[in-house]
Amino acid sequence: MSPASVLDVVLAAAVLAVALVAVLLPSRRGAVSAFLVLGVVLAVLWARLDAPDIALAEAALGSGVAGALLMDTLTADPARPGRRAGRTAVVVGLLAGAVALAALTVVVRAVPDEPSLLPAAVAEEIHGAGADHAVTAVLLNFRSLDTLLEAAVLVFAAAGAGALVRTPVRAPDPVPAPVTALARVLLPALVLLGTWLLLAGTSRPGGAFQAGAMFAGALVVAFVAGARFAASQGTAARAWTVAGVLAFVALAAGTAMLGQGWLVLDPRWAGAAVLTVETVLAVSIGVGLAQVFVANSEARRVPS
Amino acid sequence: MNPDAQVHESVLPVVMLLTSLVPGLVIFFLREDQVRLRTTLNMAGAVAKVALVAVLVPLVVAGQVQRAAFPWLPGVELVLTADTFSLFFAALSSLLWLVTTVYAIGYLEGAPHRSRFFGFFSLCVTATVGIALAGNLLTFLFFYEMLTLVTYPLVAHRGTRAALDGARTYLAYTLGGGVLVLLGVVWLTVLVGPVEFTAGGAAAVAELAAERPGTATAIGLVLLAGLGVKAAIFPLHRWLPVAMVAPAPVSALLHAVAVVKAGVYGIVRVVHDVFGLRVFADLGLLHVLAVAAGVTIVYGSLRALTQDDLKKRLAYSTVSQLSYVTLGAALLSPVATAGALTHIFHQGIMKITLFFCAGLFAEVLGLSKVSQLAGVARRMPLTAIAFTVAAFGMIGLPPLAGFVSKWPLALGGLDAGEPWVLAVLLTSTLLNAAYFLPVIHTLWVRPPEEGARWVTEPHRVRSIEAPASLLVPALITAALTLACGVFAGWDYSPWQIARIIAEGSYP
Amino acid sequence: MTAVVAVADVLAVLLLAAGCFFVVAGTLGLLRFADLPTRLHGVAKADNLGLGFITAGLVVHALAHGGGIAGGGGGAGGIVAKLVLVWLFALLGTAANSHLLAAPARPEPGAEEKPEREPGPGPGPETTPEPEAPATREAP
Amino acid sequence: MTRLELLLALGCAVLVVGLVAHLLARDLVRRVVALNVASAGVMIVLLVLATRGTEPDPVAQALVLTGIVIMAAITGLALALVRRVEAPEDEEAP
Amino acid sequence: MSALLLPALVLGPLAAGAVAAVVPRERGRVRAAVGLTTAALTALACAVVVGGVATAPGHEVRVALAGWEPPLGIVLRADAASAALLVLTTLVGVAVSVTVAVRDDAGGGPAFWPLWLGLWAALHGVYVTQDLFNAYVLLELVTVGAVSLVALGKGRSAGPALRYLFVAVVGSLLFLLAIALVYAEAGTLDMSAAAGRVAPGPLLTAALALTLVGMGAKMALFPLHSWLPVAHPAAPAAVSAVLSALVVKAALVVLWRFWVALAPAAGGAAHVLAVASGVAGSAAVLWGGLMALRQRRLKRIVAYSTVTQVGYLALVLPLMAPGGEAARAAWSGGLLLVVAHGLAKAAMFLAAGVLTAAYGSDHLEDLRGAMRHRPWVVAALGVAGVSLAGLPPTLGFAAKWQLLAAGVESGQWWWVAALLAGGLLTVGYTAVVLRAVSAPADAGEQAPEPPPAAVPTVQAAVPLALAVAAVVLSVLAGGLAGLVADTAPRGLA
Repeated sequence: MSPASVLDVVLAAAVLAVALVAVLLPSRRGAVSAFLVLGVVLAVLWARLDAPDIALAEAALGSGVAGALLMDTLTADPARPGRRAGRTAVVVGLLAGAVALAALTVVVRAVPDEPSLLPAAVAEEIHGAGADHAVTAVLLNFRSLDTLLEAAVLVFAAAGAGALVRTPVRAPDPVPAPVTALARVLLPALVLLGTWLLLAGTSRPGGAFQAGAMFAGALVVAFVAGARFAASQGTAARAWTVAGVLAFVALAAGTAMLGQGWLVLDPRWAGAAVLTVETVLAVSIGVGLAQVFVANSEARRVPS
Repeated sequence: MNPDAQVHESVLPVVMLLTSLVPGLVIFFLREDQVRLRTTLNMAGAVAKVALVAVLVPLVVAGQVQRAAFPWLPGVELVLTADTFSLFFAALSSLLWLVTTVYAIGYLEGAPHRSRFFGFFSLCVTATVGIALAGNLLTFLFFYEMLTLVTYPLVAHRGTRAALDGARTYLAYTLGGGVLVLLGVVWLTVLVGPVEFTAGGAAAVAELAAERPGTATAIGLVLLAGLGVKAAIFPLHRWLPVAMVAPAPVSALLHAVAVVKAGVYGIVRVVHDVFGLRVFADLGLLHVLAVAAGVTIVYGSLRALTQDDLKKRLAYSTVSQLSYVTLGAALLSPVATAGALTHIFHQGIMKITLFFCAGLFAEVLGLSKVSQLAGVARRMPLTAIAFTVAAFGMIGLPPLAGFVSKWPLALGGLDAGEPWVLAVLLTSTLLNAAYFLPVIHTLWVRPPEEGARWVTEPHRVRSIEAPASLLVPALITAALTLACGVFAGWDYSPWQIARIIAEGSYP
Repeated sequence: MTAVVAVADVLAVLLLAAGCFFVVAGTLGLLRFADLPTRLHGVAKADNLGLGFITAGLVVHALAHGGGIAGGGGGAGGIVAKLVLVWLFALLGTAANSHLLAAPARPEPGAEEKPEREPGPGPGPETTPEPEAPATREAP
Repeated sequence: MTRLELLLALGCAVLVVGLVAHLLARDLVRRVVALNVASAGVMIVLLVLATRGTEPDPVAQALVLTGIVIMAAITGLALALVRRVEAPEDEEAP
Repeated sequence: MSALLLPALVLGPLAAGAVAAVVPRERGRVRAAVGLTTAALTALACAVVVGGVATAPGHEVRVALAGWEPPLGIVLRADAASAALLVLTTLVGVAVSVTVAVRDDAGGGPAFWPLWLGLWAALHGVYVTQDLFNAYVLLELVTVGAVSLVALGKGRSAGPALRYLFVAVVGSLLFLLAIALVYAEAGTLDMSAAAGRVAPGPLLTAALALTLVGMGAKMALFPLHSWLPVAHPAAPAAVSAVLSALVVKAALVVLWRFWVALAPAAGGAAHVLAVASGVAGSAAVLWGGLMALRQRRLKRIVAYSTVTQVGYLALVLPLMAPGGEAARAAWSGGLLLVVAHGLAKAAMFLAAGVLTAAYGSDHLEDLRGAMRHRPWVVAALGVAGVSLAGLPPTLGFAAKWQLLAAGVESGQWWWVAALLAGGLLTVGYTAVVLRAVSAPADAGEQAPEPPPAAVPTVQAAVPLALAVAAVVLSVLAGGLAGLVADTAPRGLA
């Protein structure tokens, strides 16, 4: 296996350094800011590891949406000063951490260097799988149950966060001028980019999740810019949130009743099925993540 | 238990259980005011069970054993067999349950929570009969632990702080015992597979005792300790006096028949039908058991001397009398074994009479202390007579039942070459006399104290001294005590059946 | 032909170096300047310029080698277009953010001039998220 | 020290740093950030495993993609809970 | 037929949960209707699948999703163990659904239904999945559902919910790392396929250790249990029943499946870890029992009882180690205990919910008159306590018998002692509850008990139904144990 090149060492050091900064900064704001930087550095690392899909997802979801959620919490900084962990606890924690790390590094050195069975299996079966890009094929055909359940996790997280909201949601009224200006430019661009990512997914890095994150970003910008439709938690919003999961289950049930079995995509119409499900999934993920953002932002609003 | 019995697969043993289980479950759902329905259900169940026993006794004596088996877990099954010994104990239980039901209905007239009481009362008898009919160790354990659970609410029935404390001690002791029995049974079943009760001891267990005496001894000790709690062997007996907080019918049935006899019955089953007398003796456990029983006999009688509360005195008397059976079972002589088995029956009848009388004194005149009983015979002659008959029986005076079971024990002791048994029996008889005769003397001879409340109070002169439903059961059991003594020769008498069973243990 | 590529490479490296220099300068400005508007000014202007140089360097590199690590369709033209788009969006983002951060600090246009401020310009109202990065900023 | 070992060690390091910080931190938002850092660590390990062959392993990449989406959803739920915990007491239940 | 229905067990309730989420919150009745119909249909589907498992030749129903066999695709396989868990989940699930349908605030408001149906679907998935990463995703769905349900509780339930979320996610991350290590060595994610491709070594040992710690955290195994006595009582009544009876079992099932598939190939290391699990289990039994004895609040007693029972379930790992007859007994005993504990614990928490609703608080002092006013609810508590203690005639006794037999067979006396001590402690705190609830008659000087608030009779009857089920099912114990016996795990090498 190729020895570690300079770029790898620098990148690894950068990731570790930013991670340490993110967890060691005492103030909440510092930690969140460092976390955003970590998101970007990780995206670079994923690109370096030949995983453009993951780099996109990391930038869009990991530091994008999660970053937006975290930044949103900063506006409600609690007055309570953070109590520091006890001296002994810190020492014990560090010791345990060191021991664990040492053990893990020893274990990890024993990882065999030849590839697993799966890349070959995927390459072999990909021709009729409804998507040329291997990752999308895995996500939406070979391991489609994982993707379905993952979308379900998002739906029920949104439902859970939504349940915590006590008072009806209102879009922020005093919207500063630059925000509306930015929104007017960003919204169409984000939607366009999202759609492109969605369609590119079948042949190149892209797909439902990255597109969903783009749509979520668009909705968040719309909400911040005061658009009423983005702030609604009504039936329509909830319907779109669950649309992805329902579409997937409908496909599964359909293939079970009519086709050869649960989620068995016949090569003839596999491509069409994958694309339609991906589209509904992307929009549903976008609305779902936006609902989580809206629920979060609303949860802090004290009814005046 | 007789070796040459043909085994019939039949549903009778299950019906025996259902006759008290079904009424019990139904009674739970009855409202308090449905007295008549509850009474009929109770009586129907009791009578049906006695009738079934009457049907089964001639069959079993003729050598036909009824058996019902249910698969439970792979390799282990619940077995109910109605052989002579199990029917012997089942007969005792169902007979005295019938009598006690009548007594309880009278005793609890107008008391709260009667549906709950009679529900658990029926479940308690179901468990007792289940223990009697158990065909293997697992089934025995099954009903042994169930008995603890259903008797706890009975002991705590009154709901007073004292009752709840007493019940808690009772639960702690009996569950402790239950855990030990569970350990013993699991250990044995794992080593030799499911153990059926077979006359003269199970072959597999004998084989185990030969190969691994250490383990066999350990299992034996664990089982004895577990069963010893319910058999009230010293030092595991402390729960018995404490459980006297229970209402009279509960004390009567539980501490004369159900709970305590379950322990002793278990010991006899383990010693005779699991290990077998020879094997148990070779392991040296027989001697340990005999000594423990001897100590308990004397200890029980001694403590009974100092108790002023009548029920406490009877409780310690039970502790002592129970160990007669254990002692008899632990002697290598058929006569002693027969005596022990008969004593199970006779002690049951006599002790239940005494508890009935104690309940009568408490219920009618509100007297619970021995010292308060001065001259009570004048007011309640019939109860006093019943008490006296039972007391003389307990002391072992001929021609009463007590003599019929104590005498063979003494002979057995000599026959087994254990002369100290005779000494123990003699001292115990003297002690019995020492704590019963003063009560009889107080009842009959001493004039009632002037200040006694029951004397000054104008009492309506009724035809009989106490409610019939309380008095009649006491008289019946007193009569039984006399009958078992006099008609010991009858071929269906407890003594005869006990002798048949005893022969089975000496192949 | 390789001569053109060599020259392009040298040019790309120069442009990238210049870009990095300006980014570092902007960050230094962020750390060194005292109050909010000046720090905002520093970081916005210099970083954008730096990013412009880096983008230019990459464009030259892409033109020279016909597709780089970004790969994907459209050959060199596609990449150049995407790189320029990246730069434009970065500019848009920085502009909007600078406005938002600076807005509360700017006195309302209509309000009259406040009386003489107390001696020594205190640091602007703390609205920016003061990163307690171990920056050694001595108090003004 | 091959590239595989270096990056796997990096993943484990980031995981341990994240977990220890998560367990020691008192401030709830910092704990959420630390949790995300720890999750990033595991994703590094998974993705480095994907680069072992000549072609990157699509299944491992799909796993990481799923992991990132799940972590985003959980961060959203966690922050909503943090809000409820830190909300002033006057917000009564629905 | 049952093969066709197996995925429906997971996707059906999931879709129903999604539909329920769309129904506006004001239309609570419609959500309840969706919930109840789903409960009914799920019960039917479970019956068919369990029937399928019982009759199928190898006692298993297997579906390869999307038509791809491992190592590429995901396989759902229902064997005897899944059948037992499906029976438990159906019984408790229907009971909880009925309880919340009858009384709204038992579930914490209309938001209960979508989250509960999603959780139910995830639980079914965890029982039948054969794929490691699929198990991770399902566990996350269980966590998200469970945490959101806890947060519905009245008063300060957000704090405990967050603490539960943190512990659960940390546990999941450790499990994900374990999956990565197994994938690194075996090259496949399917458990049974991976079993053949792993060899004793640091990777497999680390994977087993990480899974034990990770799942230990998620199922509140001692010393990682401190979140449970805080989270479960804070949840609404019906939710705490689901948490203690079912959600705790999800992590346990994954641990057992992981262990049964991969531990035999790990050699000595697996023995050491099994003993560690046994020690943690025994400590949990003693610690949980002692703490339960000292609590003055009913729900906290029941929560600590869960900590005890999880301790029991952790004992199954060392008991299975020697293999052969002991492993078979331990495996069937463990499964029976899972079902027995699930029924009894759900009965106890639902009963605690009824009493809390009637008397306004779950402090033992406030529940003095419960025996007189609510005899059937107290009866449910009593019977459930008996089943937890493993006394006849309940299913708990059958489970305890099998575990004891396994312990004695393999000569591991420490675990036998823990099992017996745990039984006594369980009876101990059940007696404490029963004594507190039946107010002693001579405590006349205290104020007469307040008349309890009205509680719908159906809600009061459900706990007793579950407790009686714990007794009746003991008849089926034999059938289940037999079914499980021939698919039992081979012991550790």
